[in-house]
Amino acid sequence: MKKLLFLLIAVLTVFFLAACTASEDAGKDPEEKDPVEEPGETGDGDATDDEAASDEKVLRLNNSTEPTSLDPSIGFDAVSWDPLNNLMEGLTRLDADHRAAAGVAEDWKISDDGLTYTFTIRENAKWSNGDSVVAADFEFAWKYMLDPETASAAAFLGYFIEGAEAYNSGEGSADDVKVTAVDEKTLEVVLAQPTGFFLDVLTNPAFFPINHKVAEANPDWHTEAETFVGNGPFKLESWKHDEEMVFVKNEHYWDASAVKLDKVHFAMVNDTNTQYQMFEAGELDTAGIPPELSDQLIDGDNVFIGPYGGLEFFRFNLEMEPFQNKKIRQAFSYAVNRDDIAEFVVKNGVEPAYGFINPGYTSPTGEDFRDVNGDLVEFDPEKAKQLLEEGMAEEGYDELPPITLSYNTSDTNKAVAEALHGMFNENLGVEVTLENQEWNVFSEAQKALELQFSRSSFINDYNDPVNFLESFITDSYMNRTGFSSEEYDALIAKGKSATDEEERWQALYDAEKMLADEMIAIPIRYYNTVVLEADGVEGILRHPVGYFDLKYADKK
Amino acid sequence: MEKILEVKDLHVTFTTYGGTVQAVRGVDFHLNKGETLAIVGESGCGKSVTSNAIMGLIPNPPGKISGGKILFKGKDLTRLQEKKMRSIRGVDISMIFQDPMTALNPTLTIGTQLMEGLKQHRKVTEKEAKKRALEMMDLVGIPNPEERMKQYPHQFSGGMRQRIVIAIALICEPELLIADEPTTALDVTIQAQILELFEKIQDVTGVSIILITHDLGVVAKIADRIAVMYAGKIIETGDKREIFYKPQHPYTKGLLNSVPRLDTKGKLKPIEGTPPDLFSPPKGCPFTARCPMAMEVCNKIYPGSTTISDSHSVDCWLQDERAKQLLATMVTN
Amino acid sequence: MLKYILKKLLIMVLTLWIIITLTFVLMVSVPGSPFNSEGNSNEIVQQNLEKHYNLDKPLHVQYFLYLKSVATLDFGPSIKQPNQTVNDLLGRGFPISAELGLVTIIVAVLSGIILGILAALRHNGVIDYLAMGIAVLGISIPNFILATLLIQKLAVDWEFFPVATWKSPMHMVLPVLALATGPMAIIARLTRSTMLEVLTQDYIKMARAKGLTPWKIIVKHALRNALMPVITIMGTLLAGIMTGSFVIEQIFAIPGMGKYFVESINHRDFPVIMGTTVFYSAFLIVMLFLVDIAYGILDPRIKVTKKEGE
Amino acid sequence: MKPNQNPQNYNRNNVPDEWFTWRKKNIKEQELVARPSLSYWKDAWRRLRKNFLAMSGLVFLILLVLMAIFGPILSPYDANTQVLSKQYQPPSAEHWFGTDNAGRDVFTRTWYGARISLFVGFMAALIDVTIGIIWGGISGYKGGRTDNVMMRIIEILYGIPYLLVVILLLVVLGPSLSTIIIALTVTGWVGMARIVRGQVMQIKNYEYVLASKSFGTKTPRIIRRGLLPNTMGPIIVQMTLTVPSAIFAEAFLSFIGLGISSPNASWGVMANDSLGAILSGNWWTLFFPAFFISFTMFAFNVLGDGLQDALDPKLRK
Repeated sequence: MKKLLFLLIAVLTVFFLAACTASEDAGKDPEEKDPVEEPGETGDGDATDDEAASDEKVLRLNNSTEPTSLDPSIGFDAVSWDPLNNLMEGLTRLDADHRAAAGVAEDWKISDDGLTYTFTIRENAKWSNGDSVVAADFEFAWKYMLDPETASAAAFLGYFIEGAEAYNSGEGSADDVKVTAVDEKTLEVVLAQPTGFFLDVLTNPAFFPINHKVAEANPDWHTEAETFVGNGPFKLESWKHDEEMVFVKNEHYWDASAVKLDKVHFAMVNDTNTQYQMFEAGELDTAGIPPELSDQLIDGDNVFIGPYGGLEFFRFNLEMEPFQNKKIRQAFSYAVNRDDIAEFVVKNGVEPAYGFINPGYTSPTGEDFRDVNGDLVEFDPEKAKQLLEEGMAEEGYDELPPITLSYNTSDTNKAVAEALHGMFNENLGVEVTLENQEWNVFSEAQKALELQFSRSSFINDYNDPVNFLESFITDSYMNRTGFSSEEYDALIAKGKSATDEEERWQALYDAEKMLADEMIAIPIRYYNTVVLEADGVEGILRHPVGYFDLKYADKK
Repeated sequence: MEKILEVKDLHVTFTTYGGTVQAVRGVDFHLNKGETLAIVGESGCGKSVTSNAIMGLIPNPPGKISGGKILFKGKDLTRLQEKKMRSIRGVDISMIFQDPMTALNPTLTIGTQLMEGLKQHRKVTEKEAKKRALEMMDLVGIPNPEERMKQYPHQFSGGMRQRIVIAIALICEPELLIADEPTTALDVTIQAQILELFEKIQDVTGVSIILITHDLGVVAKIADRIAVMYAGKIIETGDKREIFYKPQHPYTKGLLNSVPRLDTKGKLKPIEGTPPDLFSPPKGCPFTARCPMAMEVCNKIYPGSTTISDSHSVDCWLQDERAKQLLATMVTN
Repeated sequence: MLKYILKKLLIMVLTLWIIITLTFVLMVSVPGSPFNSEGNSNEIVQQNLEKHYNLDKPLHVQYFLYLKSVATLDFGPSIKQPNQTVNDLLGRGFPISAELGLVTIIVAVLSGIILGILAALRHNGVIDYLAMGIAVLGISIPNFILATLLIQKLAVDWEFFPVATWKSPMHMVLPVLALATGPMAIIARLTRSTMLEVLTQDYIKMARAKGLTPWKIIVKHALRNALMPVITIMGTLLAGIMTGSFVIEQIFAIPGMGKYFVESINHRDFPVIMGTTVFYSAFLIVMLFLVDIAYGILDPRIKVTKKEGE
Repeated sequence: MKPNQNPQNYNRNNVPDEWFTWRKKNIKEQELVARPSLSYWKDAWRRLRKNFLAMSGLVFLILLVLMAIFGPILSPYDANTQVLSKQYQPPSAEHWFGTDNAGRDVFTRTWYGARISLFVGFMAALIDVTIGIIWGGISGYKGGRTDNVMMRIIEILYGIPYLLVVILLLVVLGPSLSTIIIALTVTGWVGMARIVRGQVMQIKNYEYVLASKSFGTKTPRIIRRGLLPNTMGPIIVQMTLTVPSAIFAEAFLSFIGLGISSPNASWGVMANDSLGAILSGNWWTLFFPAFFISFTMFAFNVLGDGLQDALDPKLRK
């Protein structure tokens, strides 16, 4: 009997140990594995390599989950718009340099006051069912998006257009929205204010056209592969909900000759470890890196690292003690070692954020926004302590009121919060309480200004610094700090609609500096895109702002 | 007379958490063809273990036949392999259990349980099996057998169930039937019916019966010979008359005195005390502690068997000449 | 009998109604709305969304709308996946979960019963300890660890099976293994303990006294009675496993309905919460009812008590 | 008949004559001869002690509790202090169980985790037992209409998807240790109540209960003195299963992101946080919490099995 117990202990131990240790080398060279993999092992006949019988170029990607919707107005998230960006095309499309270039529109004219845009649609722009893409398709799509009945979550992006906000809020009518199909191939748009980055905004899938003939005949055209009609580089061949989407090259696409891939499979694997294991086993061509493997994998040749337009930051609630005090807020910011967080906590090659606007926005003078404004925050424990003392003196505190740092539940958020907990403790001598909440509860509370100090993230919707900065104007839905400053509001108004680009950018520079000085939120790090790519995968465009593009992708 | 069963120096032990229990410690007896032997004794004295040993039903582990022989028609059952033993169980030797309420599987019909033994041992068709089963039910006195066969045990009364159990035991026409307290769990009126049934069966089939019981009334009614068991040993055997009228062992006497009889005058005399612990049985006579006539020798050495008559023998020091002298002096005093 | 079934049905409907009401109360008392996506948003947009899904209506109206949707078995579209109705989701997810669940149950029950019997027959022997060791090991490892381990060893390192997704019978092996160990262990232990009890019963002795073979005794006499408690837990087990396991479906990327339970709550996808709850509860209640009936079939004593009860 | 083959071969005539004298009745001796009778609990304990596996489980659990109390003292490190530059250090003389993703000492964290996991387990079991005994006891003892209503309520609770209740509760109440315990027990007591009810119903018809009823003993006293002690066996066994399953359920909750608040960590949270170790090879981050979850589960189960054998009056010899 004793033997048996020991046997059990031994088995249990060996089981764990073998499983854990044997995979120490597992992460190192996944690409070495791919070529030696037995044919047919992946199940699909159209496996991977050159030896495979068919010459079809098939890319196997992971979309992580079922798209919310492939209706461009409804699917307001990356899992919908990533695939959609390859099934459809708007008037403009981001090029390899992440700039808005001609898409379905081959040309456009902008009036001198910056308000009226006249687009000319390509003669050879076709839908995947052979119909010609016409101006009316855009007018239909945009008005459909703005229709309050549609309840599009993306509708606010259309508010740049004259009459759009009124229509969407139920006060105006569709006819007052200034989008007009002048003729079959000419579309005229009048904006509410001059908007220097409007062409960038148009690359967003919310502004994709909808084949109005198809949509009028069948409002549910976008729910199944059989009825789906797109105008992008690929068309939807099959769609097993919650399981897999298969794209094939769209021969009706105006630039079909540029498309190299024959097929794209989108799996829907929502587990970080599993998708990596599938990549390792050769079942996927790209994969994300599980944080624990970051150290082993990040320097490999097969890793794509690119910027991603977004910021992780922590908001102060200016209406709650002690954060009504600017010096105390600044003290907290000085206590954060952003380099450590980026290097040891978040990993995966992310950049620490010393400002609010991520690098990658080129000013009219050709400089990067970030370089012009420089580092606006820094790590300085001495100064942090000093500011905290000053701030406490100003407020007459003997002891700092208790501070709760809230974050929405996720592994990475937790790690960052724990790191901050340690840093505040060490550098300020402040013991903050950590509190995690499920996303919905969290965001509701943050919106209602019920959280004292809370984690936030911002992902750009379009390619302009104002996108982030305007969040903090008075009464903005995205503000969530209690911050209100007429000066700041004025700067943003200017930053949105000044027709002179340099003047507009200056306003934005000033606005960011003001945010940093007021320190209404602590920037932590910028987002980035890190992807493992199997051998031979190339040409996938991943934009800092916008959705990924397989138009030029190839697999050798 | 032909001896159908001979048990020689049988030892059975059980290994439990508390230690080794010597449940049967050298039991000898035999059974003649066509007769009924009653094994009597208090509960826990090893009666049931003995009968289970004959059936080869000692659960191993924890139980074990640690010595002795069980000769059934000359064959030593303790040496038989399980497979061989199975072909004897139910066919040559059958057994009836104490509680008819639990001896039948609640989830199977009476018919199924009746016929399965037959189907196991004899090559019979469904029809033949059924016919035989009906005969048996008729024999044990169950009305409407055809219908009753389709019913489940819970639909029968205790007495009826015991009849069925008997029918099951007899269906393969065994030569030896072991009845382990067959009437204990039944009402007195039903008891009488079942005992009559035993007599009837023996008349009809000529089966030999070992009757295990603590009820001397039952013994008086149907036993030919009696073996009295105490603490894992048979301390006295003899035919019915001898045991009832000329009991030799103080335990046997005590047993008889504790049975209420119409002719008993005065109070009942129960045996004081409890049987010894079989984890560590005493060296000498196990009854010493409770024996009204215990001598020093009783506690030290187990008495050998003394033959009183051809059929009657007893294990008691009182049979020793010196004890008889002691007794005589006591009487004269 | 008909009266009994009708009475039972009435109670089932009542139970379901109470569950729906409880769920609704819990659901609306949870803070958050379905439209708190992590992206940027706007107040007007939020109002439009709420109106679209009737969430601006008073609570009692919403409650009756849900009751109506339950009564008509039409839960409407999911909020998270507006292209899909709740019925679509369940209709798609359930067969997959049920397939996985059934295979798992079969594996678990067969192996569990065999292990349990072996253990009981060799009570306190080496086989007993080994079988129970396996069983306890099975319930000792959290299944998210087991699943990840299985993938890493059997799929990635040794390449015996595909890693994940739901395409071929080969894809089923690992999730079934990961999912079956727990129930297998429970069944094995249950079978063992009831088997041990049954084996001491007189009717088993009686069967042995009849000279039946051990095989016949086990199968015909012991097992049938020993399985009663197993059947009792079968209802819950079946309902639980056939309606999907969140962990296993998440890790193996199986498009079953397990994830709807968790994700619908995370997304505050009210119609899906309602749909899955009603579906699951109804399924469970029916399963328990079937267990009742199976009990009656296996144990003839039960019927009588019910007849008497009427 | 054959002569008795007594192990001591003796010749009857060799027996000394002086032994043939009457023996004094010695009641005491007789009592001594009889097997010592043990109380129910003593007897159970005696049998449990003979069960090696169960005893190993018990010893392991006692050690575990001791380590949960004193373990952190043995280590110079604080459970929550991060040394980011020292992350993922394998076990060494310095860090016996290595360090985790934030450079925290896994050894210290494991015992802090033990406190939390065991606390969750024991509290859940305690609450289950309390409610279960009251509910099941009343339901089983009263019977009739009361029983009917109470059982119907249990049936309804049974029908609600457990996961749904747990998640909704966690979301409503916010994640904390007490919420998790509430979530685990809100439907968990049902099983216990059923067991108690079954036991009580069975025992209340036993003669000794009927007897005390006929003497006019008050109901609470009958429940307390007559019924409960005799239902304790199955209840204790069920408890030994509830503790580890609560620990397990807590681990599952941490998998779906509803574990306890940082920076504290239960074993479940630790295991879930380091699930990637299977891929990365930092085995110690996963192995220790997982090992202790598994072994605690194992220990409770073998102990439960042992108790079941020990407490079952039917198996008494």
